[in-house]
Amino acid sequence: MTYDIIIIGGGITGVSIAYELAKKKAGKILLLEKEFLSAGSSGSCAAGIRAQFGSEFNIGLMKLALEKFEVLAEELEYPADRIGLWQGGYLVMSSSQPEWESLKARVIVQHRLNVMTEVLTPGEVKYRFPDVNVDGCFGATYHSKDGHADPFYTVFAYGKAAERFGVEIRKRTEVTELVRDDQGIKGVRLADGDTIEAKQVLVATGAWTHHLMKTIGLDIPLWGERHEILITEPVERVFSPMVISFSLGYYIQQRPHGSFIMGLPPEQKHRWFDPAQFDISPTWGFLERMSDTVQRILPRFKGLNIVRQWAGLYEITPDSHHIIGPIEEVPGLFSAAGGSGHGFMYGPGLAPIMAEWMLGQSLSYDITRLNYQRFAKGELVIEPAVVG
Amino acid sequence: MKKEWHVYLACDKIARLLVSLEMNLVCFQTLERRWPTPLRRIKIHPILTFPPKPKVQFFFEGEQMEGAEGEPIAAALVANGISTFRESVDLHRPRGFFCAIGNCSSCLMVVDDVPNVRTCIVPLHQGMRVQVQRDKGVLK
Amino acid sequence: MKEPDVLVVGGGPAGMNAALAAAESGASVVLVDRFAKLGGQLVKQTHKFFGWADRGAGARGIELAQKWSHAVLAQPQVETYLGKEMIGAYRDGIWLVADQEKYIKIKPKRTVIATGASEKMILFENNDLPGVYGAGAVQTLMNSYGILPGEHYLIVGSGNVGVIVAYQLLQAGAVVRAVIDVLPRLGGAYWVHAAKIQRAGIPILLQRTITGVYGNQKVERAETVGVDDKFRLIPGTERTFRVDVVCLAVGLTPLSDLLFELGIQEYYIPELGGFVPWHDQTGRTNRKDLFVVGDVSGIEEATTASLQGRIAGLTAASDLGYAVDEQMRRRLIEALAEFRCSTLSQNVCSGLDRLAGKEASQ
Amino acid sequence: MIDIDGVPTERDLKNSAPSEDRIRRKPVALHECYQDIPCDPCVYSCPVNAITMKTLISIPEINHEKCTGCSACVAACPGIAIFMVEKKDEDGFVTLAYEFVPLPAVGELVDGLDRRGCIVCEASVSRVFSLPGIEKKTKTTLVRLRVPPEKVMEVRFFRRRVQA
Repeated sequence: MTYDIIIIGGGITGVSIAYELAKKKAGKILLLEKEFLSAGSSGSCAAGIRAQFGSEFNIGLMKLALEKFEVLAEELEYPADRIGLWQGGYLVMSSSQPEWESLKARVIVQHRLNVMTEVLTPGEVKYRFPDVNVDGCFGATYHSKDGHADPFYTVFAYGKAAERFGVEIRKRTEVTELVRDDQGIKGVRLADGDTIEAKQVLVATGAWTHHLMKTIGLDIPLWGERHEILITEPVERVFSPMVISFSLGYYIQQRPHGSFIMGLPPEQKHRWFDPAQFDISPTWGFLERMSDTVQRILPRFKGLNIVRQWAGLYEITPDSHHIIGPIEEVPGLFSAAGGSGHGFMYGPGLAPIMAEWMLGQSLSYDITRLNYQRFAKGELVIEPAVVG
Repeated sequence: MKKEWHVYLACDKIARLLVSLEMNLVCFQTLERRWPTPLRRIKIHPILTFPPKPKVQFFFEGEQMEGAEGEPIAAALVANGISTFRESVDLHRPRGFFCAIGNCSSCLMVVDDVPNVRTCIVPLHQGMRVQVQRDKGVLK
Repeated sequence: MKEPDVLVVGGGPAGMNAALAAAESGASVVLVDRFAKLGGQLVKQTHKFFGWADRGAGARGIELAQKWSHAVLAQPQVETYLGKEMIGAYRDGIWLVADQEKYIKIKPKRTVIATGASEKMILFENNDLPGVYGAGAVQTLMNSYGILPGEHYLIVGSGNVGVIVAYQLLQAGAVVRAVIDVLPRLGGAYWVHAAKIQRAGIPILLQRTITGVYGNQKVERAETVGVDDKFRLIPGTERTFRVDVVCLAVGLTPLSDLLFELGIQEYYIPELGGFVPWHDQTGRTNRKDLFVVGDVSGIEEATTASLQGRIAGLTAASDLGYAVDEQMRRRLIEALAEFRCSTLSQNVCSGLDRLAGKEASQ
Repeated sequence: MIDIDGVPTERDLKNSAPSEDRIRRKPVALHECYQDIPCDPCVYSCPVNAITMKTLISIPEINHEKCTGCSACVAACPGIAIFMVEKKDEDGFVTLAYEFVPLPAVGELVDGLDRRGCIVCEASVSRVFSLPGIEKKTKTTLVRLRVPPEKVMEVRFFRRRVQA
């Protein structure tokens, strides 16, 4: 059986692109997932959504994503309380004068693009968010439309909607290698040895992308890195923003469910290219560092009980941006991976554009600079506002 | 005396027979009442001894109650005949004592204004204010 | 950071004996239990134990708990952390114990997991209503705190736990309406235990299941119905019990959260209660420095748990180079095998055989 | 049926009951333990070695001729499955372990219960006692009931009539 398009990977990127393609009647589409939808990085992430980036390119793209999130439940015909979009804002804290200056500089860019971020002095932060400890804070920026959505249900909602539009989703089906010939991509080979042919193949496998591309001799500069998160018991909502610091790396937020979710970047950064190296077991060091951090930043919540901690993989690229679009060496092969910790928030924004790209239509937002070729040309896309 | 005994014996036999046929009978239940009426606190036990502990007063929903110092809060509530400890968050169904070992979160209550206290393992002390928890708990 | 030779998690019969055996061989031991008192579920066992007369059979569980906990507390080689919960096991060998506002870090050379089991739950209408209890909870209230949760009881499940709880309730002065079980014969209770409650007038109603409990804010009545050989409900056999407590004794499953965190190889063996860590006859898992003993290694009972504990404790000590009485260790292994020879242990044995076969196939 | 709900039937009892003649002569122990429980305290409790077991998991065998009726095994059995029976003139006696409180008074009239808890006769308490050593260790009290002689193989428990 031949498909028009095979999508590998059942995370936010894979399912959202599958949905957008099917909506555009792109033909017979098959989505392959080796475990279950959202089993990889999408299901492990903190699921924050923000437009407070530093580069025009990112701010514009995230504005699209935010707008998409706002109508997602309606569009996908999924219960809004499950997708759980919570726009409680992101409170970006500074911890040094230079950082504060650069945050303010970014706000100017954001305002130009109609992302109306507020600039708050420590006193204003204290007044607006009395629970936040502003010791050592030089000021903060706040954008009220940033927030959070449930990563599981968002992926499930896309999956359901995609199936309604005719996408075939096969779970527990592992792709072991890509199949190509001189003309271009031919299809994929599964763990059980079967080969499925397709005219186009999209690899949306996050940290596993490097490994899969390697099976046809491509060397994609994308690696996995362990990041850890913990979550507390739920309590009634008392705190709305995601408190975040780019320099110190922490992010802390109360989810709509009531639990607090928080994370810190790893102390030791590994570059894992091979899935055999992937280690997402949690560490006690994180628990200690995170408890210290939250007690310092939000002292009121120090009595909360921790329910669970876990780790997942960031999929990192040299410039912390997606590697997205056609792989020119292999006609018919596309990649959409490498969110570097932002895959979930970008997903709904990127998907329609990526679908246009795969179908040869004109792009409604120019994302061509995120193509794989940028590394060969040395045209990296630099973004200053990232965690970790 | 002798006659009464035979009537009684016959009654019991019929009742037992019917029970073994799995039929519910008032007669059977009257027989069972012959066991001692239990009190919530066990006074005498053939094997165990329960050394008396100092009594303490505490408040459940504002009502004064008595318990033993150091026993779990939930045990003291059960001894006072309280069965509802919290309401489930979504459907607001009553929840009570269930696992007794701090595993199941059925007994989370507000104790001295602190929500989500596992009352089945937290010891009771004099003057504690215990309240049914009806939400996820509010941090003070 | 604590760095003992052996860390024992759980202070029940298996854990206490593991700690004693290791300590008596010379190893330094840390024993952690989340309760303030040692003994685990033994403190609820007021019935006399079976076993060898020369190994303390005929003693009640509470007496064994006392004996062993005295020994553990008197043993200078054992440091006990009681009332402190083991909250995390990390793959780099660090264990975290929560102590009020801080964590205690423990980095042992060998670890013995004796966390026991948790109770299973079954589905029926309103099974979250106050008045539905796990059998263990009723035992805790009744035997540890001297409190009866109600007056009239229905017990679901005719395994040893169910019939023993029924007997204990009688001893405490409560009224037990019946013990029901969905199976066509006793659900694993020893005949003598079942005979004890029936001669006291508690019927054991077989092929009968609970369909729901009803009442205003708490259990006031329980509805049951007969089932046929294929577990289909038989209309017309409904029977109502006026009870205020429904006590569920429908089986136990190993409490293996910590093992799961460490990625220990587990297999689903229904005869042993569910997912069970793979282990050899000394309790060693696929992680060479980690042993499992007692119910967490497969649901059995206190006598085998205490033997398993002894064996693992000695093995852990001998791993670390302490002089261990090899003959005694062999005798303990033989005793364990002898105890399991009974047809009563058939299920457990076939489960253990399957578990042993699993590794071989790997 | 014993393998259904654990209550022995007459067929099971035949295997362990002493002869009528033996019961008439002097108190004698009988066990109602028909499962290969890994358990042997009864063997060690007997001062005259009348109870034997091949292995730990065998079913005990009581040599009724050797048995002196001392009732040590009744108190020792963890499963409360050993009883002492006796027939003397117009009276029958059953001695059993009783783990309930309050204890009955000597002379008290009680309901004699059979193996399923059905009342089979009126009984009276003839003795309430415990064996030194065993009592201290296990808190087991023995109660000797006077029952109609034809009921000694039926009565296995009793229920007090008067409640405080």
